[in-house]
Amino acid sequence: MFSFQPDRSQYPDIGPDGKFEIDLETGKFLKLWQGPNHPGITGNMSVELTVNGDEVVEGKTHVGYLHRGFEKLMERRTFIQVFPIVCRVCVPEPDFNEYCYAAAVEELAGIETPEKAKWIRALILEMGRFNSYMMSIGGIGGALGNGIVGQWLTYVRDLMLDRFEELTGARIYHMFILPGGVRAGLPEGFEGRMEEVLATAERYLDDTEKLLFTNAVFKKRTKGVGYIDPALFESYGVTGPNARAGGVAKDVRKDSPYLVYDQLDFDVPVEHDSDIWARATVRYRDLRVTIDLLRQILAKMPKTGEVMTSLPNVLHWKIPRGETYIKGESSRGEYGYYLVTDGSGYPRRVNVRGPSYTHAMALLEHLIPGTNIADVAALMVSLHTYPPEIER
Amino acid sequence: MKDIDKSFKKDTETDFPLREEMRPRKVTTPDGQVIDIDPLQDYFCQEPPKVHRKSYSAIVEGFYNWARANSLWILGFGTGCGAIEMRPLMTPRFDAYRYGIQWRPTPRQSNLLVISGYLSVKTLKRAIRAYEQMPQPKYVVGLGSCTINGGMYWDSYNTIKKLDEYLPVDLYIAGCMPRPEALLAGLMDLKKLIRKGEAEGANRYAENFDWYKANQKSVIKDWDMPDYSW
Amino acid sequence: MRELIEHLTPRYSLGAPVFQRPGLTFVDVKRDKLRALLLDLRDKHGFTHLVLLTAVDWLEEGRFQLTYLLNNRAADQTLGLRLYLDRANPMGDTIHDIWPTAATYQRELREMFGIAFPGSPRVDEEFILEGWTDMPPYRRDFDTLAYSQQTFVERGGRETHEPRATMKHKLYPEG
Amino acid sequence: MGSLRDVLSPFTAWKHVIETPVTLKNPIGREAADRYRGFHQNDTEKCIGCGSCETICQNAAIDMVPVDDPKEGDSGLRPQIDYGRCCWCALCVDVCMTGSLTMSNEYTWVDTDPDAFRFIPGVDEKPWDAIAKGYQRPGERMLSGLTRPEMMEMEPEARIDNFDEIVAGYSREQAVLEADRCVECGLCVATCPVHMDIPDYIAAIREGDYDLGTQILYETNPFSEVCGRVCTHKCETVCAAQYEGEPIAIRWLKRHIIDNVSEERRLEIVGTPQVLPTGRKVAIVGAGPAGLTTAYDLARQGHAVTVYEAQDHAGGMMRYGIPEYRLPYDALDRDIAVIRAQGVEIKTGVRIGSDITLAQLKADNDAVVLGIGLHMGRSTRVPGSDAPGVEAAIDLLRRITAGEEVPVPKKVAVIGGGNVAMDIARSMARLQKQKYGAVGVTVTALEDFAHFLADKEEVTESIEEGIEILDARGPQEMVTFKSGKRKGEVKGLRTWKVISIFDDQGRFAPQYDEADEIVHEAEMVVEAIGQMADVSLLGDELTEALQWNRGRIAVDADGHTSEPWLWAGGDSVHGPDVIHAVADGHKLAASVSAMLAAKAEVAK
Repeated sequence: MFSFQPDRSQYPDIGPDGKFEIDLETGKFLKLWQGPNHPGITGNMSVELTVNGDEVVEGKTHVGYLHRGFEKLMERRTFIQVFPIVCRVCVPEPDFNEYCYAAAVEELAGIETPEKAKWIRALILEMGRFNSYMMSIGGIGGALGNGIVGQWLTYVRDLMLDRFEELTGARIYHMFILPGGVRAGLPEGFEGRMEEVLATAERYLDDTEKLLFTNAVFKKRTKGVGYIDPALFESYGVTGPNARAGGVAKDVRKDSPYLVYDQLDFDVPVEHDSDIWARATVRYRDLRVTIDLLRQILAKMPKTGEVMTSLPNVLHWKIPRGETYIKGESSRGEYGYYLVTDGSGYPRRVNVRGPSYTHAMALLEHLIPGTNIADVAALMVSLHTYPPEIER
Repeated sequence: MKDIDKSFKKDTETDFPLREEMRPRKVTTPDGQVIDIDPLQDYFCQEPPKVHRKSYSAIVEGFYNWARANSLWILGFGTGCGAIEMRPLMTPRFDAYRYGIQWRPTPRQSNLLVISGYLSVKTLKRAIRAYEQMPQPKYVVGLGSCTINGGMYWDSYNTIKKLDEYLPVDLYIAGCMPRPEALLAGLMDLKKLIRKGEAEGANRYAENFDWYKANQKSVIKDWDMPDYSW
Repeated sequence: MRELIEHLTPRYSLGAPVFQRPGLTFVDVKRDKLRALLLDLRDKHGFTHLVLLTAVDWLEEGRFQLTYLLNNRAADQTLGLRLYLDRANPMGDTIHDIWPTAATYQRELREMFGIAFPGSPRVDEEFILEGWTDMPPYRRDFDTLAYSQQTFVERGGRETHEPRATMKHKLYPEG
Repeated sequence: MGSLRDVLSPFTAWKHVIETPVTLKNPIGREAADRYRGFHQNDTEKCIGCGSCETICQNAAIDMVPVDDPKEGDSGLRPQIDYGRCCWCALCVDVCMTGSLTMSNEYTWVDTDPDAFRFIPGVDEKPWDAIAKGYQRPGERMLSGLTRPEMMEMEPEARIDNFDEIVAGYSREQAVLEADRCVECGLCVATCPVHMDIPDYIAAIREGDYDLGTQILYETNPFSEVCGRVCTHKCETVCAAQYEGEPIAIRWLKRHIIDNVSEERRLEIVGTPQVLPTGRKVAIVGAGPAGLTTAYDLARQGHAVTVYEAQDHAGGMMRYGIPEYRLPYDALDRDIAVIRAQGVEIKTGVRIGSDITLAQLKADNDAVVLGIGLHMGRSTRVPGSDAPGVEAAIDLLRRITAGEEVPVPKKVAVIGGGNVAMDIARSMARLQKQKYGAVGVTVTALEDFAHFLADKEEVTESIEEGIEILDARGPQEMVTFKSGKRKGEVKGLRTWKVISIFDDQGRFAPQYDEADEIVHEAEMVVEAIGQMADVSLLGDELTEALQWNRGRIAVDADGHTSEPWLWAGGDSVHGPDVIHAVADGHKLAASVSAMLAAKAEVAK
C-alpha cells in the first residue's frame, strides 16, 4: 500500500528531556486555538494547541466560557430555590444534578423518598443516559467524517426528548426530581410509547453499527489512537466509560448501588484497548444496556404509590449542620454533589464533581502532546466531556 | 433568597494589565532581523464599522432583502445552553435547511449570530469578536430569558444581563430554553423583518459604535483586542 | 471503616470521625500529617481515587476547610479528610505529585478562594475567570448580587409591592 | 482490520434513501405535551395576591403589582412575570396557596422589543389564556404543610365535672410544626382589628425566640394571653393556607408564645413607661378590654390613669362573661398585672353613677373614657319570660364567676345559638354534673346548623359534653306550673320549628311550622339571645345631651362622643368582641392622647 512519510528535516531540535523546547518566536511552532468557536470542539470551551507541522506538541485546556458561578449562586438561594438551577450545570444530561442534589438534601434533612419515586428517578436517569450517549456517539461519528450518524442519532434523541416532555413537562431542563420525590407519576400509556422509541433506537443503532463500527476508515482512524494507559486512571481521576474502555469495570451503579440499581439485572460492558475505538465501542455497548435497563425499569416499577413526600414549608426550610457526598454514574463517569449545610436556610457550600473536570483538564492535556492535529477533535469527543460541568 | 450585602463594594481601582503577548516589543525573526511589533496595531484593522447603505432603488433593495431573508447562515458558535436545541434544528426532524437556514463554522461565512442564552464575560469577548468579523448585513438573535434580562443568572457576577447593551439585537425569543419550534418561529419572524428591511441592528451598531464599545469595555476588563476587528 | 479510623487515629492524630452513612466518613486532619496520611491511604488502604478536592469558607470561624474526598472502590468506602486553614493567610500543600489531577483542583481553589498552593503546576494561571481583579468570588464576603448590580445593567421599569405593606397602606392610610 | 466487510458494510446506509423521511412537515407551533410547562396563566378570581410565588421565585422574575383595591383576604396585587428572568421551573405553581397559578403548554413568543416580555397573567390578555393543557399542580400543594397538628384537649369525661381549662396549648414541637406552615404573606395583618404582626411572631416561634415574640405581641395587644385563648380570630378566616388545607392556628400560636414566657420575664420585656409623667389625668370607666387597653396606652405615654370597675375584680366581660374552662382567671390576671405595672390604678367595686358621679369624674380629670360593656341580657319577651326560673345568661355567668350561689336544677333549657348560649349551657352542665352526676341541658337555637352563630368547636365540644343542641327552634312560651307549691315557676319551654328567620327584605321575621311543637322540660330557662349596655350611669342630663345611634352612644371614628371630654368604646359601642374592644382601646387612647397633647400645646 501507499505510505506517506512527512518531511521532518526542518523540525526543531528535541530537548534533553525528550520534548521540544517551545519558543514561538523561532517560527518553528504555531499557536492554534481550537475553540471556543470551532466545529471540532465539544461545546463552548477551547484548547490552546501548539503545533509543529501537523503534530501537536502541547495542549492547554481553557474553560470558563460557561462559568455562571453556580456554586456561589446556590449559597444565596434557599434549598428549594437551588432546585431549578442545578440542572443547568450540565446541559445534555441535566438529571444527575437534580438527583444528586435532591438526594443530598434528603440525606441531610432526613427525608425519605417514596419507593415509586426512586424507580421514576432511575427511569429519568437512564433516559438521560440514553440521550447523552446518543449525542456522544453521534459526535464521534461527526468528528470522524460520519455526520450521518449524528443526524440519525439526534433524531432518535429527539424522540426520547418527546418522552421526557410528556413525563416531566420539559424537553431539556426537566426540573422534575424535587427533594422529596418526583413531581408526578407516569402519564397514561407511557410504557407503550417508550417501547416505540426504544425499538426505533435499536433499528438506528443497528445501522450505526454497520456504518460506524464496521467501517474500515473509522477503524483506521480510531484504533490505537488516543491511548490512555490504564495505570494512569487513578492518577487522573478517570471514571466511567473512559475507564471501562481500559479494562477497569468502574461503574457506580454496580460499585455502590443507588436508587433501585440493586434490583436491576445488568452487566457493565468493558473493553480493553483504551483507545478511541474502545471508548466509542464501550459507549455503544453501554447504550444497548441502557435500552435494556429502561425496559426493565418500566416492567418492574410499582404501578401504584406516592411519588412525593410532603416537605416542610420550603419558604423557610432549614437543614442542620452537616456535610455529605452523593454520587451517581452518569454517561461520562462519576457525577457527584458535595453539600455542606450550616443550620441556616441556605447551603453553606455546594461542590459539583463533574466527570469532565478531570477528563477535559489534566487528562486531555496529558494526552494531547504527540497527536496529529486532525485527531484532536476525535480525541476530545471520545473523552466525552461537557464543558459546563467543568467550570459550573 | 439571601439579602444583598449592601456594604459590599466592588473593586474599581485595580486595572487588569495588558497581556504580555499583546504588548509592543522587539522580536527577532527566524532570519535574524530585529523588528518592532505592536500586536494591537499591526494585526488588525482599526477602521470602525460603517453604516450599510440601502440601495438607491427600492426594487433592488427589495430583491436584496428577499435574498438575504432566504439565506440565513448561522454562526455555529454555541455560546450558552440554548445551543443544544440547535442540534435538532440542524438534523432531519426539524430540518431548518429547507428554510434556507444553515450553520457555518466561521464568522466570515455567516450573517446571523444566535446568542444562545447567557453570556459570561469571557464569552462576551469572543461573541463581540465573532460578530465584528461577520460581513454585513448581519443580524443578532437573542435566545431565551438570559439575553432579555439576565434570566436565572440575574445575580451572577460573571454573566451580562442585557444583551442589547453590548450587541445590537434584532429579535428575541422567549423561553428557557426556547424549543426548536419556537426557534424556527423566531427565525421566520426574522425573515419577515429582513424582507421589510427592518432588521437594522448592524447599522445601529455602526451608528452607536462608541456607546457599544464603552459598554463592552465597562465589563470586559481584560481588553486585549483592537476596538474593531473586522 | 471504624477499624481503619481507629487504626489511623493515633498515628495521624485524626479528629473525631463523623460516620455520615455506611460508606461515607468525614474526619479532621492536621496539616503536617496530611501528606503522609494521603500516601498511606492511597498505597496501603486502597483509597486510590481522589474524588474531589474543594474548600468551604467558614467566614465566621476565620478559617477555610479543605475537603479531600477519597474513594476505595473495592470496599465501597468514601473518606472525607477535612483540613482547616487560617483564612487570613491561606496556604495549602500541593498534592499534584500524588494525584496529577489535583493540580486542576488547586488551580481552581487558588482562583476562586485565594488559597495558595506553592509548587502546584500553573497554579497562578487564570483558570475560569478572565480579567478578574476583585476578591476571589467563592469567598463568603464576596456578594455576587452586589457585584452584579455594580457591574452590569439591568432592564429597568420593574417595581414590586409587598402584600402586607400595600394592604396596610391602602386600608389604613392613617397607619 | 480492513476486511472487505469493513469496506462494504457502510454502504448499507444507502437504504435510508428509500425510507419515509422523519422530517416534521410543519414544526412551527407543534403542540407541546399535555404537561408541558409553558407560559403562565392565572385565575385572578381565585388568586389572593399573597405573593408566595414572588417569594419562592429564585430568578426574581415575579413582581406583585396592584390591579385592584385590597379586600378582606385579598391584597389586590397580582403577579407580573418577567420572561427575561423566568426559567419555567413552576415552583410558583407548586407553591401557590390557592392553586390559581398554572401554566399552559404554549411556548412561542417572539418579539423585537426586549421590554415586551413582561405581563400579568390573567389580566393582560394573551393568546394562551384559554388553553386547558399544560402544567397544573398534581393534587394539593406539597411545598408547605396542609394540616394543623392535633391539639391536646381534655377528654369530655374528664372535663365535664370541673371548670379546668380544656385546651392544653401546643407543645414546642407542635408549635414549630404549625408555625412552619405560615407563608408570611401578611394578609391576616390587615384583617386583625389591631393589626398584630402575625407573621413576625410566628417567625419568632420558629426561631424559638419567645422574648421577641412577646415583644411583638405587646406592640399591638396588651391582652395577648386572653386573645391567645378566646379571640374570634378573624385572621384565620383570611389565612392563605385555608384554600387547600386548614388555616394556620394563629390563636393557638399566640397563646404558645405567652405560655412560654414567665410572668416575671414578661414584665421585664414589656417594661414600664419610658417617658416623664405628663401630669394629665384620665378616668376610665370599666376595666374590660377596651378600658384597660386605653389605660395601658395612655399610661405608657406618661398620663395618670385611673380605672373604675363596678365588680370586685378587673377584667369585665373577659372575667364575668367567659367561663373559666375557656379562659382561666389567672391567665387574665397576668395580662392585667402587666397593665397595672404601667402605673394604671384600678379601683374595683366602685360603681360610677352611684358611688361616684360622672360629673365628679369629669371635674377631677382631663378626659373620661367609657368602656362599660354589655352587661344586661336581652329578653325574648315570650309569655312567661318574667317567671321565676327564667334567667339571663350574662347574669348567670357573672354570678358563677363571682362565686354566688346559683340554682342548679336537673333540667335546663337555653335559648340562643351563639357563643354565650354555649358558654352558659356548658357552665350549667358542669354544675349539674358536680351536683347530680348527670348533664341535662338542652340548647334551642333559632338558626339551623348550617348558619350557626357559635364557633364550630364550641358546638362540637358541647355535644361531646352531653348537651343536647336543637337547631331551628323558636321559643314560644315559658311553660309554668299552673298550680301547686311552685305555681308560677318555670317547668318547661315550648318551641316551634323555624322555617325561615328573615323575610325577603332581610328583616328579622321568623316563620314557624306550628305543627312541629316541642315542650322541653326544664326547671330553668336561660335566655342567651344578646346583651345590651347598662347606661344608667350617665344620668338623665347627660343622656339627654349625648347623641345616640340606635340605642348605643354615638361616637366618631376616634371614639369621641358628642361631649368634648367624654369618649366611649368597646362592646357597648361596637358590639361584643374582645379583639375589637382592644382595637377600640388603642383608638381611644390615641384620640385622648392627641387631645391632651393639644391641651399641653395651648398651655405653653
